[in-house]
Amino acid sequence: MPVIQVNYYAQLREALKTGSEEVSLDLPARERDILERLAQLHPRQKALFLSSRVAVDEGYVGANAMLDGLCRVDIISPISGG
Amino acid sequence: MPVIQVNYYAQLREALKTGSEEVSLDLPARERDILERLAQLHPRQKALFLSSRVAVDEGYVGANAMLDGLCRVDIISPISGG
Amino acid sequence: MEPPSPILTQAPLDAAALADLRREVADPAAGAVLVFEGTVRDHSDGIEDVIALEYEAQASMAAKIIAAIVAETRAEIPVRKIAVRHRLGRVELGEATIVIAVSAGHRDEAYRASRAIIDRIKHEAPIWKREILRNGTSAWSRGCVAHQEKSQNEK
Amino acid sequence: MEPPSPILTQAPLDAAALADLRREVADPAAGAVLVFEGTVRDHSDGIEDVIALEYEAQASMAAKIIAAIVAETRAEIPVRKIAVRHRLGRVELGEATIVIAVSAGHRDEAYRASRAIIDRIKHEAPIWKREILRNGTSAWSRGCVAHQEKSQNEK
Repeated sequence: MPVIQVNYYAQLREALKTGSEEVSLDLPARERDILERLAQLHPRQKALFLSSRVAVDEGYVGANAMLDGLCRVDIISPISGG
Repeated sequence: MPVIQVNYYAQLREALKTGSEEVSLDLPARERDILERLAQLHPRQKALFLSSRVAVDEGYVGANAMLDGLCRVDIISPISGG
Repeated sequence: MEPPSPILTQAPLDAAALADLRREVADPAAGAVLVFEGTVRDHSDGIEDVIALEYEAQASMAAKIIAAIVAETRAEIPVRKIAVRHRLGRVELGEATIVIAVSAGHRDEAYRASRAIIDRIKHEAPIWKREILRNGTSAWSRGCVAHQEKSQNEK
Repeated sequence: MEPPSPILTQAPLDAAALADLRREVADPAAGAVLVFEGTVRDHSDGIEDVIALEYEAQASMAAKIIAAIVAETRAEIPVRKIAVRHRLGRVELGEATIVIAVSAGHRDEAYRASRAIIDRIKHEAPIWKREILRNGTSAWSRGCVAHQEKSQNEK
């Protein structure tokens, strides 16, 4: 199973006490598969993961993309900028 | 026939070469009656008068008011502020 | 009660004046501040080479109408503070002819109030502008027939 | 090509920064300039005594998304110039958290572009804020699930 780098920000970074971790993940995968895998690893943050978006290369991957060959993803929990 | 003071601004003031004149006017009158009387006095400015509004005491009189006891009116030709 | 400063002014609405207006609408409950400026541009519909505008008003009536527009907007839209200045006299290319500063709890109210005020001033305030062209000529702008709001009708 | 100045900044968006942004959008063909500021207010929905906000971002992604939003807005609405700054770090009560300056030939375009940009940034940029209260506690704001624009989907 490939291992990818997962980056966290803001409330997820604080809740998980890390900005980044290595996670093994079945690929190819959709956004929802990645978030469910992370929720499984961190069950107390399940609600936050399941309302997050996945970004790769500084762009949201979207719900429908089938992702493969990933090295690094950013987890974007609900945003509050502006 | 009562005589009232009529004040002009901007293009009307320039066209008539005065900011103010005394005009005799049948009262009571509506806005349109006043503008038509002024257009009759200054036929070259007829189009400008007929697209103007009449103001009394710093407020537009409106099309429907029956005006009486006037001493002074302002003629507000089409505006272009802002 | 006199307003703190005249709405119609011969003084330039420059960076310092903008900063003053911004301070006038500062409010700890404001989450949004919107500053609208109308500015002199180098052309208008079909006219090139505008170098300045010159404004004239029935000043007391214009100030009263603008103040009424501000009061009515405050009554309709929950904003915090509003400050308006409109230039009179000659305004050079690039300079502001009008500034409308609005603070509000949320941005939607700030945008709606700002837009309502500029739209109403353009349709109701007895103010006229003359366009001064590079070739030395000038002409009064084609204006709009002044629009009378219901609230003014009830006087 | 690097942008002339970073969209995300740790520096205060104070009066001097506002004046800089205003100058950035100056344009002889502009008849309207609109400067929107989001500001820190003393409360948010159900929370009193806010004294500051603290912003964090996935900064490179946020800068890229905001630049894309600006470019797409320019493509959709005929404006002259747009300048955007968003704060990172701690922002005190009353200070600006974001400034969006837009110049356009006519006011309608300025209002529409300004509003579209702030709405999209709030829904798309990976930026988070923490509310710092007078009693010394703080909490991340309840946010919105990031929204993905079609244009970003096509990458």
